[in-house]
Amino acid sequence: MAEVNYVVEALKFMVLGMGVVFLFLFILVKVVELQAKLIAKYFPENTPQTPAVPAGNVTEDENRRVAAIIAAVTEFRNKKS
Amino acid sequence: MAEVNYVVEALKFMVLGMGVVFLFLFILVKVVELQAKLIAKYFPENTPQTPAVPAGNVTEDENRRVAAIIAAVTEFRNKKS
Amino acid sequence: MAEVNYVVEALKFMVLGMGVVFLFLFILVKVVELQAKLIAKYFPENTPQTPAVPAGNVTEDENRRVAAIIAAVTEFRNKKS
Amino acid sequence: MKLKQIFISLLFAMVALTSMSYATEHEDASEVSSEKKVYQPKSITELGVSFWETTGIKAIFDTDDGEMSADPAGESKEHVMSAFESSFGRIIMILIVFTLFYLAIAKGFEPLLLIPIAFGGLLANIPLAHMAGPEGMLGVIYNMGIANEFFPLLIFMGVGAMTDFGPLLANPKTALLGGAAQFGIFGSLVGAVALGFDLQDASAISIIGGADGPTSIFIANRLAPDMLGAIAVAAYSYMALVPVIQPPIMRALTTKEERQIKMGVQRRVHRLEKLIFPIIVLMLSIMVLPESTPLIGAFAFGNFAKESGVVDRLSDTMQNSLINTVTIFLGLGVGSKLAADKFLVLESLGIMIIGLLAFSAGTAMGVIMAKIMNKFSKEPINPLIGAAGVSAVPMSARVVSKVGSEEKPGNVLLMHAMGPNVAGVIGSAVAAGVLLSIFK
Amino acid sequence: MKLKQIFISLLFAMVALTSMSYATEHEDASEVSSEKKVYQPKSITELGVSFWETTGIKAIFDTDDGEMSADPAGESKEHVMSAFESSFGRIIMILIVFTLFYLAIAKGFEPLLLIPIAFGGLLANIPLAHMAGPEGMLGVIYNMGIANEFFPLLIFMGVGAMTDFGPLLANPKTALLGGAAQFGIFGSLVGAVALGFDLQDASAISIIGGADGPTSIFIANRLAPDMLGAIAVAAYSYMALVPVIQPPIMRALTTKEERQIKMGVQRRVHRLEKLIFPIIVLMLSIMVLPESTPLIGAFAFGNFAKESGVVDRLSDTMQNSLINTVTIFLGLGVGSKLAADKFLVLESLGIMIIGLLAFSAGTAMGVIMAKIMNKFSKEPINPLIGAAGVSAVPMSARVVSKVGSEEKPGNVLLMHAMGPNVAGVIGSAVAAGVLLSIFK
Amino acid sequence: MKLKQIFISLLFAMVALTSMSYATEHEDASEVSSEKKVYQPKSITELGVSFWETTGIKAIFDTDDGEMSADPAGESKEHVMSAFESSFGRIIMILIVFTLFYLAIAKGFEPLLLIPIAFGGLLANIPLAHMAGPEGMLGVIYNMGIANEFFPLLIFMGVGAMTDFGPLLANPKTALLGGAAQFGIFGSLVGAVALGFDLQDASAISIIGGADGPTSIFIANRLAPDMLGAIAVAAYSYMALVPVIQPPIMRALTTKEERQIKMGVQRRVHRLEKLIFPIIVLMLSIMVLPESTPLIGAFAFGNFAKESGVVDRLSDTMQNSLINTVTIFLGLGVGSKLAADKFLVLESLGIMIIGLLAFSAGTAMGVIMAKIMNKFSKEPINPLIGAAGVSAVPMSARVVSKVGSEEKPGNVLLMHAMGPNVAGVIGSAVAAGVLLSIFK
Ligand code: NA
Ligand code: NA
Ligand code: NA
Repeated sequence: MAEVNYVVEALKFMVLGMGVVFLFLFILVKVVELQAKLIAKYFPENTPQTPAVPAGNVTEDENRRVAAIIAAVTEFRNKKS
Repeated sequence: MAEVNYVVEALKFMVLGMGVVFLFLFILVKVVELQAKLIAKYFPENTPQTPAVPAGNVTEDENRRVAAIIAAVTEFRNKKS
Repeated sequence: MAEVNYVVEALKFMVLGMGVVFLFLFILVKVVELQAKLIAKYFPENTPQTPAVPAGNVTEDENRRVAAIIAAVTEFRNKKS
Repeated sequence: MKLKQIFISLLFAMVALTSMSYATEHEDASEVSSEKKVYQPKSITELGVSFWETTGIKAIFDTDDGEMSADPAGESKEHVMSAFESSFGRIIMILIVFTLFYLAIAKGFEPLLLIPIAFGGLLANIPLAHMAGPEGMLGVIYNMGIANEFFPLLIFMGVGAMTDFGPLLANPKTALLGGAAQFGIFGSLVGAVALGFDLQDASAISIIGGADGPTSIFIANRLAPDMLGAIAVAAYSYMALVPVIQPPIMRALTTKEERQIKMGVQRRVHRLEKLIFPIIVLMLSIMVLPESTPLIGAFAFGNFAKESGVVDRLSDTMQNSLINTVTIFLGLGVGSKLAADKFLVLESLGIMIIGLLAFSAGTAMGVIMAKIMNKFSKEPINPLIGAAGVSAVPMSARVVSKVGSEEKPGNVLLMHAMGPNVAGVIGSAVAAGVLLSIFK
Repeated sequence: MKLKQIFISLLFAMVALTSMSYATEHEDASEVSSEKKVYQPKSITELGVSFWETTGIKAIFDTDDGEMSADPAGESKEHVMSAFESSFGRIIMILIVFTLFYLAIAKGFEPLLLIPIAFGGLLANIPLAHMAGPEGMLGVIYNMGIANEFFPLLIFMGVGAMTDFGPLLANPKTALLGGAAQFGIFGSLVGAVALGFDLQDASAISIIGGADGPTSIFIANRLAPDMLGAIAVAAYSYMALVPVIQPPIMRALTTKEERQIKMGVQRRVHRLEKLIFPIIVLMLSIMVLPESTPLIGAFAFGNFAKESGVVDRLSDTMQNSLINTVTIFLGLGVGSKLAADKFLVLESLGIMIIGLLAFSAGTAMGVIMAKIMNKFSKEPINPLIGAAGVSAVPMSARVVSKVGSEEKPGNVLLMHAMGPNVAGVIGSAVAAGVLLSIFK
Repeated sequence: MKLKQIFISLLFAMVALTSMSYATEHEDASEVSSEKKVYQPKSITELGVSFWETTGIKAIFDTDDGEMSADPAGESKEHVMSAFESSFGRIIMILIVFTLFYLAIAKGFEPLLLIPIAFGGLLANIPLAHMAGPEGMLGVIYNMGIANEFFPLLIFMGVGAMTDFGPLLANPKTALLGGAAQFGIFGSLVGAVALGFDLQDASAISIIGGADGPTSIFIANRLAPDMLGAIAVAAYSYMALVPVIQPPIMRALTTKEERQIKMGVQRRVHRLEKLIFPIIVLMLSIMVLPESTPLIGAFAFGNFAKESGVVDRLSDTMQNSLINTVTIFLGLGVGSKLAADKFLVLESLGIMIIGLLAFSAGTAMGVIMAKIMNKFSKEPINPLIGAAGVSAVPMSARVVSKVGSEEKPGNVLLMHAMGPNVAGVIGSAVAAGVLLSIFK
C-alpha cells in the first residue's frame, strides 16, 4: 500500500456526500411540486379536515369542550358586569 | 407407514375440536348460571357499585366534573334566554 | 474449619449494619442542615416557585382551569339563588 | 451568555489537561477497533461506482446480485434470493402494501393493525437494508416479542382489560353460539387438508376462522412460523372485511321474520359475577386444556384486573399505553414476514382462500346454531346474533346490530350480540388449545 | 363496497399469477420446517385418549406422571416434580392465591402488587403449560427484568419520582428514626440464623424488615434467588398488613401522654434544597457504600428528574405509564416463584415467621428511638412517628397519623411521619448495601 | 380485623402442615445454591476492615487497587483501570456531569436529554458498582436498545410522529437549504482527518454537524462505538448551544437589509400531500440509498401514522409514553459511555472541537446558500432561514425567528424556517446513509 493522503480521500467523500444529499433533495423537491400540482388538479380542496375514521382524540375534544365552557362563562361574566 | 387419508384425519380433528369447544362452553354456561343463583341468594343486590378501595380514575372524574359544568352552564343559558 | 457460632456472626453483622446505617443517616442529617443554612444565606427565598423552563404540565393546567370554571359557575349559582 | 461560555471553556480545559497527561496510557483508538477494514483509497469515479453498487435501484434491477434474504432467526434461515424475489417480487409486495394502506385509511379497515403491519412489510422489502434480519429494526422487534409469543399475549391481556362480559353473563346460553362459530376453524381445517396442506400447516391456517388476531399469531408461531406473515395478514384483513363478508351470508340463511325478532331486556349483572367470571374461565381451561392457558390466562388477567376495581392504574395502562406500544411493535414485527421471499409463495394464496372460507363457514354455522336455539328456547333469539360468534370483537356485533336495525328500525341487537361475540374469543382460544394439544 | 371487492380480487390475482410462475423455485414448505414430527394417524378413540393425556384434570390427579417443573433459567434448574408438588401442592397454592385475591380486593391490601403477584402464582401452578419456563410468558418476563434486577430498579426510579423529601428536609433529625427502624432487618437476621438458615439466606430474608418491596426483590435476587417468591410475597403481605401489625406495638410502647404530643408547624423548604438532596444522598452512598448505589441511584434519578422541574415529561412517564407497566410485569414475574415446587418448602414458613418478627422489631425500635429523641430534643417529638421509620411509604405514615388523631382529635402527624418514612427507604437501601458488601 | 387474622393464620397453618410432611423430599436449600461461597467467620475488626475495602472513598483514593473497568459488552472489552481513571478521572467526570446538570436546569439547554445522559454518566463513574457492566442497570439498558440501535430508531419514530411537514410542502425549494447545511458534516470530516483521525472515526465524528441526536448515536454505534459517549454528548451539547453558536455566524454573513427581508404568506397544504410525503421520502431513500432507510423508515412511519389520522392512539403513544420511556433509557445508556476510562481520552477533546466546527460550518453554508437562492428566486428569501437547515428541530428555527424579529419587529420567520429545519433532518439522514455506504 502506497502513501495515501487521507485528506484528499475525505475531500472526495465530501464531493460524493454533498452531491448525493443535493441530488436527493432536488429530486424530492421536484416530486413534491409535481405531487402538489396533481393533487390540486384531481382532489380540488375537498376540505382537508378529519380523516374517514375519526379515532377520537379524547384530550383534544376535552380541551375544546373546556374552551367552550370558558368562553361561555367569560361571556356570562362580561354581561353581568 | 401405510397410506393415510389426511382428510379423514382432519375430520376426526373436527369431531374432537368441536366436541371440546362445546363441552367447554356448556360447562361454562352451567357454572355461570349456578354462580348467578348463588350470588343472587347470598349477596342480594348489595348495590353493585364501586369497589372497597376506589383507586381514583382521574380522567373519568374530570369528565364527570366537566359534564357537570356543561350542564350548569347550559342550564344557565337556557334560563337566561 | 473450626466450629463457628453463626448467631455470633449475625450479631457482628448487626453491629456493623446498624453502625453504618446510623453513620450514613447522621452524616446526611448534618450535610442537609449545612445545606439548608447555606441556601438560606446565599439564595434568600427567591420565591421557590416554577423552574427556569416551565415544561408545561398539561393536565395540571387543565385541572386549574377546570377548578377556575367550577369556582365561576358556583359563584354564579350562589348569587342567583 | 458569558457564564455559559466560561463553563464550556472550563470543560474543555479540564478535558484537555487531563487527557493530555494520561493519553499515553491508552492504546491507540485505531488499534482497539481492530475489526475495522483497512480503507483502500479510491478515485472519485471508483467512489461513484461503488456508491452505485449500494443504491436500491441497482439492487432491484440487477436481479442476479446474490443478495441474501433476511430472517430474524439469523443466517441459518437465510438464503440467496432468487431473481424474482429480489426484484419484481419486491415491487409486487410494495403494491400490496399500498393497497393495505388504502384499505386502512380510506376505508377504515382495522387501521390500528393494518398500518403497522403494512409499514413493516414496506420496510421488510427494502433491498440491502436487511431490516428483517437479526440486527435490523424489524428483526429486533420480532425476536423481542413475536418469536417468544410475548406480544400477542400482551395484546390479549389488554383486550381482556377492555372486555365487558356483562352481556354474556346476562344471557349465558348465547355462549354456545360462540362455540358453533368455531366450525369455521375446523371446517376450513378439512378444506386446507383437501387442498394439499399437511395437517399441522392446515391447523395453523384454519385458526384464521377464529377471527382473532393474537390467537392466530400465537398459533401460527407455534405450528407454522414460516407462514406467520400470510396468516396474520389474512386474519386481520378478513376481520377488517367483516362488514363486507358477513351480511350476505346472514341474509341468505335467515328469513325476514327471523331477522325481525325482538329480544328482551337483559337482566342486571352483579359485580361479583363479573369479578369471578375470568377466574371461572381460567379454572375451566386449566382443568380441560392447559394448552390454551397462555391465551386465556393473559385474557383473564386483564379482565380480572379491570373487574377487581382496585388496580385501575394497571388496567388503564393495559388498555392504553401498553397495548398501544405493543400494537406498534406487533404490527411491525408481523410485517417483517411480508418480505417477498416469505410471502409470495403459493401457500399464501391458499391461505387467503381458506381464510375467506373459514370466515364464511363460521358465520354460517353461528347463524344456523342460533336458528336451532331459537326453536328450542322459551325466550326468542334473533338468529342474526349467531354471526357475532366468530368474535372479531366488537366489529361483528356491530354488523349484526346494523343488519338487525335495517330489517326492523329500532331493534337494537348490539348488547345481545356482544354475548356470543366475547364467547367467540373464548371459543377460539379453546379451539387453539385443542389444535396445540394434538400436535404436542 | 364494489371498490373494496375489486381491490381484494386484484390482490388475489396478483399473488396468484406471480406465485404460480415462481413457486417452483421454492423448496416445498413441508420440507423447510423439518423439525415437524411425522403425524401418526389415530382412531377417534385414540385421539380422545391422547387428548385426555393433555388435560389438567389428568395431570393433577395422576400424581406419578413424571411432569417436569418449570424454571426461567431453563432445564438446568428443572426437576421431575414430586407427587405432592404436581397435585395437592398446586391446589394449596391456588387456595393461597385466592386468599391473596380476597385480601387485595375486599380488604384493599396493596392490591397494585398483590393482584399481579397472585395472578402470576395462579398461572405458574397450571400443570403442563410451563408458563414459568424460559419460553412461557412468566419466564420471558422473569428473564427480561427480574433475573437482571432491572424491574425493581425501574420501580425504585418511579417511586423516587413520586417522593417528596420536603418533610424530611424540614426536620432532618427525624431521619434517624428511619435508621432505628432498620433494627428490624438486623434483629431478624440474628433470629433467622438462630432458626437455622445460613448467613446468606438469613440476610436475604431479614431484608423483609426493611418494608420495601423493590429492595427485598433486589436483595433476594442477589443472595437467595430460590427464595425470591416467598420473600417478595412476605414483604408485600406485611406491607399490606401495616394497619394491623403496627398499632398494637405502637400503643404497647408509649404512654397516652406521649401519644398526645403535638408537633410544631414545619418550616418551608427551599426548592434548591429539594433539588440538591437526591444528589447528596447519592454522593454519600457512593462514598460510603457503592453496593447500594444501584438502588439509591435509581431512586435519586427519579427524584432528581422530578425536582429539576425541567423534564416533567420524563418524570410523569416514570410515575405513570412506566411504573404501571413495570408493576404488572414485576408482579407476574415474582408470581412465577409461587409455583408449588418453589414455594411449598419449609423455608417459606420460616420466611413468613421471620418477616413478621422483622416488621414488629423495626416498628418497636423506631418508636423507642423516637421516645429517646423526644427526651433530648428541644422541640417535642411524638414517639408514634418512629413507627413510620420502617418505610412502607406512605402506608405507615398514614397509620401513625390515624393512631395519633384517635388519641387526640385534630393532632395531624402525617407530614411529621413522612420524614422518618422516606428516611426509612434510604435506610433500608443502605442496610441492603451493607449486606451485599459482606457477601461480595 | 378478626377475619384478616384468621385468614393469615389459615395460610400459615396450611403451609406449615403441607411443608412439614413433604419437606424431606426436597434437597436442602443450602445444597441447591452450590455457588455460594463458604462464609469465613471474622472478628468485628476484620469485618470493619473488609467493609472499608468496599467503600467508595477507599476505591477512589487507593489508586492502585486493580479495579476493572465496566463495559456493556462484558469482560472482553474490560481492562484494569489506570490510577488516573479510577480516581482523579472519576472526580473530573463527576464535575463535568454537574456542569451538564447546571446547563440543563438553570439554562434550560436540552434538559430532556442532558439530564438522563448526565445522570447516566454519574452512575457510570461510581467505583466498584459496575453499573455500566453487562449486569448493571446501565449495561442492561445499553444492550437492550443502544447496541442494536433500537432506541435511536424509536426516538426517530416519535420525532416523525411529532413533525409537521406542512411548512416544507408549502415551499419545497427551501429543502435545498437543509442540504447545504450538511456541509457541516462533510467539511468537518475533512477537518477531522486533517487532525489525525482515521477516515471511519472522522466520519462518525463529523455527523455531529448534522445536529441530530438519534442520527449521531446511530452512526457512532456503527462506525466508532468506542467514541459513542463523546459524540452523543457533543451532539446534544451543541444542539443545546444553538442559541449561543448560531446568531453571531448568522449576523456575520448577512447584511442588515437581508436580515430584514419579509417572506410571503405560505400556501395552504392539502391533507393528501402531507399523507403521501413520508412515503415519497421513504421510496426515494429506498431507491437512492437503502443504507439510510432504518433512520428514514422509522421517521416516515411515525409521520405516516400521524398524518393517516386513523391511528391516533398509536401516534399519541409514539409522541408521548413511548418516546418518553425511550428517552429515559437512551439517555442513561448513552451516559454509560461517560465513564472516565471511556470519555477522558484525547479523542474526546478532538470530538468537541470538530463538533463545534461542524456546527458552525453547517450554519454558515446554510446561510450562504440562502443568500444565493435569494438572488435567483422570484420570491424573496430571508437568508437567516438558511441557518435552520442544520436541523436541531425546532430550536434552530426558533433562533432564526428570534434573530429575524430583533432586526425587524413583526417579521415572523418561524414557519418559513421550519421548512429547511425539517429538511435538515432528512438531509442528515441521507448524509448518514452515504457515510455508511462508503464503509460497508
Ligand atoms: Na373467535
Ligand atoms: Na425501610
Ligand atoms: Na441535520
